[in-house]
Amino acid sequence: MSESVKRSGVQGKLRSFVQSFGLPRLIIAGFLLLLFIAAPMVGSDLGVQLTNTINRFSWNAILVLAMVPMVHSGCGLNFGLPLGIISGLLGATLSMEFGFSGPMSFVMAIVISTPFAILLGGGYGWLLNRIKGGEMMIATYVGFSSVSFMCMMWLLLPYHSPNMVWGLAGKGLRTTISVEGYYDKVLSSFLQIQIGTLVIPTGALLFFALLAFAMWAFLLTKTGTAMTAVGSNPTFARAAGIDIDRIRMLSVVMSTWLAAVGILVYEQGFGFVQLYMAPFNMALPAVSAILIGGATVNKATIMNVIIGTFLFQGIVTMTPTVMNNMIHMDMSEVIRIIVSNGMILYALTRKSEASR
Amino acid sequence: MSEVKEKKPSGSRKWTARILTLVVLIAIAAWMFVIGRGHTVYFDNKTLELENGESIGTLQRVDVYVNGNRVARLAKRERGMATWIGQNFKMTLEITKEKGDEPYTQEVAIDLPYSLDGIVVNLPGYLAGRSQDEWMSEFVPVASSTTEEDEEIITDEFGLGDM
Amino acid sequence: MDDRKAPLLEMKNIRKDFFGNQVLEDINFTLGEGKVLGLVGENGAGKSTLMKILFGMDVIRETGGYSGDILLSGEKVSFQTPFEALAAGIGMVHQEFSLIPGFTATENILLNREPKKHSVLSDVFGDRLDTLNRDAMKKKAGDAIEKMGVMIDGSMVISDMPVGHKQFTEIARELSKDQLKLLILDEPTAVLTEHEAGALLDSIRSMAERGISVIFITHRLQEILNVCDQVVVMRDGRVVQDVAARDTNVQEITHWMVGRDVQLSARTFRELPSQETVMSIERLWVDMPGETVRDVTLDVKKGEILGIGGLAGQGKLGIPNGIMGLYEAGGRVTFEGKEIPLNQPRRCLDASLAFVSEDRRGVGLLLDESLEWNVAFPAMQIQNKFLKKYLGGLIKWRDEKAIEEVTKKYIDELQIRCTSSRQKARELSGGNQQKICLAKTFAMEPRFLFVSEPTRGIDVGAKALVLDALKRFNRESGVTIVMISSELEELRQICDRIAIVSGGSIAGILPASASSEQLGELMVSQVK
Amino acid sequence: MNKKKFSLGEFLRGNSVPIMFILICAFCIPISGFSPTYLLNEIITRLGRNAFLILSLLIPIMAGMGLNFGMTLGAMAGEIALILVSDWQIWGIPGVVLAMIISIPFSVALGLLCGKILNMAKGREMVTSYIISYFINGVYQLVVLYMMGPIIPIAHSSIKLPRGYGIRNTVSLLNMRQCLDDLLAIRVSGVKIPVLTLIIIALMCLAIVWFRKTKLGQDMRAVGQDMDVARDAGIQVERTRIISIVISTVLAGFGMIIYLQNMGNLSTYSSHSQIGMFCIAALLVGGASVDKASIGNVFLGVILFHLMFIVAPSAGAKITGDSMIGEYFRVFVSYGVITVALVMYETKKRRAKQSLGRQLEEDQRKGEKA
Repeated sequence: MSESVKRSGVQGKLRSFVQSFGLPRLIIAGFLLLLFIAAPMVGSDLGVQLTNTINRFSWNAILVLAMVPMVHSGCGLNFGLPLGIISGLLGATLSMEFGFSGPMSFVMAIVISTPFAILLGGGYGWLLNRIKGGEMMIATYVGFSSVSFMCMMWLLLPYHSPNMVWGLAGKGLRTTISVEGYYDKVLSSFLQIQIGTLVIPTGALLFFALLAFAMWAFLLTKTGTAMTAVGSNPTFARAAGIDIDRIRMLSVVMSTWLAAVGILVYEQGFGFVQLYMAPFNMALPAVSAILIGGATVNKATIMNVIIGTFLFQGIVTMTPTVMNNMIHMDMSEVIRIIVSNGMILYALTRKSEASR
Repeated sequence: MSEVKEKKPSGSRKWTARILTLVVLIAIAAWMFVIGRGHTVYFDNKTLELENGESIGTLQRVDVYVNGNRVARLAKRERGMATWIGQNFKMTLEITKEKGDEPYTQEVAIDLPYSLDGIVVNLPGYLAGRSQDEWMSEFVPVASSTTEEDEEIITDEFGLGDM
Repeated sequence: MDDRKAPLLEMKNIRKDFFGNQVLEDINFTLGEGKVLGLVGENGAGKSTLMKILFGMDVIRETGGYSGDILLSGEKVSFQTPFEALAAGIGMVHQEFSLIPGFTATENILLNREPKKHSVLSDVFGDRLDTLNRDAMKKKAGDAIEKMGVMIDGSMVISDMPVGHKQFTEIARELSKDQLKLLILDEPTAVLTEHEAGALLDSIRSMAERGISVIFITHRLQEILNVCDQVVVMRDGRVVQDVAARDTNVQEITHWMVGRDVQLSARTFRELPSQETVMSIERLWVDMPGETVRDVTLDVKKGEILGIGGLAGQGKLGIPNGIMGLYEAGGRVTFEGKEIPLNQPRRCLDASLAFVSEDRRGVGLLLDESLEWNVAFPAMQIQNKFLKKYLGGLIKWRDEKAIEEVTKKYIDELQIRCTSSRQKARELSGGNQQKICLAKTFAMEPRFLFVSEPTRGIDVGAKALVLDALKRFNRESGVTIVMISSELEELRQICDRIAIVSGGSIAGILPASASSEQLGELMVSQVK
Repeated sequence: MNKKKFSLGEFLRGNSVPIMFILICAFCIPISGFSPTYLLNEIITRLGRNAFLILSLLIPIMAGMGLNFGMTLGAMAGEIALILVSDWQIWGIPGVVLAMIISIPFSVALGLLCGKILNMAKGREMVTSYIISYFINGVYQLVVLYMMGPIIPIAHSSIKLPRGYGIRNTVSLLNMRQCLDDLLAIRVSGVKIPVLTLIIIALMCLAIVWFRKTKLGQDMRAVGQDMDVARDAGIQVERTRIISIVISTVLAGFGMIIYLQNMGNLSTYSSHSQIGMFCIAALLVGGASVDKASIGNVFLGVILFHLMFIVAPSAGAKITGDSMIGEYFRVFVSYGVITVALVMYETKKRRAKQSLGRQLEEDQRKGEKA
């Protein structure tokens, strides 16, 4: 008898676990697990696969982390991420233009991108405060227009560094610029650990951990608490004397700055600065990653960021190789599109969120 | 007009109307299938070697007119091409048999087989009045290896070309 | 009149409870054809619930239905949806407008009942592809407007209309239904000017002459006497009087409306603790939709419990919401000698004012957060309580332990039923949510407290506890409390003085020992 | 209160986007150095090419569902139909008609799906329909890239990828190229006028005008303005909304076929990805807003937007000496105009709320004085 009670208890627990974790998330996690199991069987080295996944995790995690503040303050998912990315790109290119090199160029890139992030984030926040309720759609298009505006600027701004401009014309930035000699792998190679084929980019992971810890700590402070409350019930927050617009603005600036740092970390791992239309579609992967991690339109935690980035990047890196080896068909791109956008759709149509 | 009674179409009438519409749509689609089938017709002015060893010689010059436009001017051993929608292919030939002859015109109507995309017509054979399977053959395209440039993965880049 | 003919509407022993809370008991009345019945009663007397039952609204079915019989022309009916009620010839004009703003009056009058012309495509795609017959629409709407007897322009777009015309459009919509036999008007004159209201009363009479019966709900008692054949007075879910209109007068009706078997004997009245004015409100106006405050001047004495009562929509809720900065307001408010700037919630809270909102779920709580957060949040934000300081005050973290302690303390003190202090506020019952709202304000230790409708929608046990807690808070901590409530009885139970709001301003202030009749008269004195 | 009074400020504010575009065009045209005949020719070609697609956006706007970014679904349905038809080698006008008929079931299915999802996301239809278009794009790629060949028979290697399955990046529609445009086409002093296409567009406009007069059209307007009131009046709100999306998707499918027959080839994986954005931008340039759009907006929009599109690169090149500047400029303007329109819509909503408050306050003031 006691056994049956126990079993039903376990079952109930399982059900509540599935409910809290979310069915789509479970399917994705199961799929990834399957890929990991299948990888050695189809003859690809698990160590290399894991290294790839961890590497990509370290490049992308901060971009996903950038979603957190705006979700907390009730601004929804930050589809306007490209704006922050642009600040980061400005920081990167200016740091190179001013002739910094090595790790210093990375530090300077962050330093230079900060005022841009504050400025652009401030304007963006001001706009979002005027259009409460329609944030997500407008954020998307603010991102798009700013990217296309910067396309003109990359051509027109007076950059001169021969490493960056078109060789023939002597002006106008190239579409991709190598960061070799600047901050290539500056974080990834720091304290790097190698076990067989498995390589862990300790420095990059530590950097993410630092920012994630800072975010966690911030959410514990008085202002952080206020931010969560603004997202949870703006009227309540207002009745408790909180300046909602100020808090929202702060969250937007934070998100923008994190995106700027995020793209710099991405570049140090990836090895190239990508300009022009490249930032265009960087928001959607980050958005779907955090949703896969268990966040909703108005709730997100650091844990969501870590789980989501890992699952998402795991699928992105594993599917091409495993699928290719298994059925000789590279369906990874299509799977990525369907999974990531399906996840966003799922989050947008959840009843509980639709109430607000 | 002023005293329009509210007429509710009865269920059966509604369904007949719907089925009728569907049938009409399908009928149009089927009709389009028939009348819209496109063919590429190639015409050779080449010597036709028959199975029994016979051969029919080429013509000096043939001008081919389809829908009033000249689509080809064939000297010996040349091939021309025209596209045609439907199965009743019509063309006008302006033929010069031997060098120095006065050209004469001939209206030609050929029933194209529905299943073939490309059809080769040997003009000397046709004009000699041989049976259809002797002067008509299927055009088999040589596997084109020129367009290998695709197979890149699709992203959402901005179509900066003409829109 | 044929006596053997069954009356148009007969209600027999209607009873209804919401989760054990009896709101209607043994309602009986009849209404003849072509008669006008005036239905009066305080808010919460059960008028709207009764009409909802009659009209077959979803909320009744969802909460377990009702018992008793409704007879329409002698036949028993029980409507499952409003559409069934409409089909049976009952029309209702609700308090809120149900009109499409960009449509003309004609389009609204015939909304979803437009005369149509058949078109070929509708055979295929269904009759929704019939085209509208504009001429017939115009004629039909014109007929309805004529029937009503008040001229409105059928081609005018609703959003350009004055409020009164919108109301008339709604009535015309009901009149345009051929089967209409009974029309329910729920406070139709509340938004009308005097002139328009007069026109409406005339049109009610002319409808009655055409054989349409009308149930007319209003707080303006004189209107009832002018237009009705019969007056039904409700109180606490019962019909207390059912008389012919010509046999009564305003005073009598008021008496019936508010008069109760008062058990005030147990209550002892105290002297005002102090004559010192702690807050004075001068010429306050508040733009709160549905609760507009027009001109309120009021002094609050130190240490007292002041009750503010009045009928719904008269502006009593606007007073605290306006002062606390939740709705736009103007005027002058001074607290302890210092002027408090309006429209800035933070300044009020800094001045040690606090507010328990009537809108628990919307304003009062973070529904998706833990009880701990709910209790500690305002105190943390405004008074820097429950914070731990690190690095010499540079970083201030939430002190989770202190928060848990204070939450547990209030859970015990107010007997809040919950599984733990980390439970989400959404999962609690209404009464317990209300207690959390109180705990939240108590945690701020204010010197002055506004409490708005503290007992609305909660069960009797919780009600007593909440009132008790307020009283204790007042007595023990010396906090001045202003309590706004629609329930006079409750105000009389714990308040020292009661101010009655009517028509957006204070109609009068009486001691709590004043009789219900006195208060009731004030309530309807300036109803607009 | 008196709305009849004409005010210049009001007019300028209400039409700021078209006026801005007229100014841009007026500035760029002389610099670009194109001849009027060339411009006129281009404009008329693009009018015939795009107008039908843009018309498909009108009905969801009427039903209050905002700009239908999901029109891309219809475009994809049209493309699938075209791929099939070109594999079956049905050419010319019969091919176009057949493709239209074949696209209907695909469009209806996708429209139903889209409508259902949008009903689950009331209040954020636009961002949801935008994501749906991405999501279905993934499904489309799955079908076209992997299922066409092994599952859906494709006979001709000319449209198949060399690997044996999947469709090539471009499918030639040479055999139906401009077949609608050329039939009945007339030339007026060097300007080709595709009469048949224009007649089809005109018929579509008439159909929309007629549709507004139907019961369904009336219901859509009602639902668009106030869902609750419409529901209380007995209108099936959800169903009506789904129907509006289905109609829009089917029309977008037709529009895409008309568009592609003019282009003469189909970029299998990118033709549809931008089309929604361009159509929406054009409609907004014509002075439409998220909740209000007319047929006039469509035509004004096509003309102004494409005029800008034609002249911007050349004008940009002349000014800066770099041809890419103009390209990027027109991209920027397309996105910018959508951003501006969305922002104006949201602020207008907010202003409407506030002005209601102002009105009440005014009344009170009057009351206080009285």
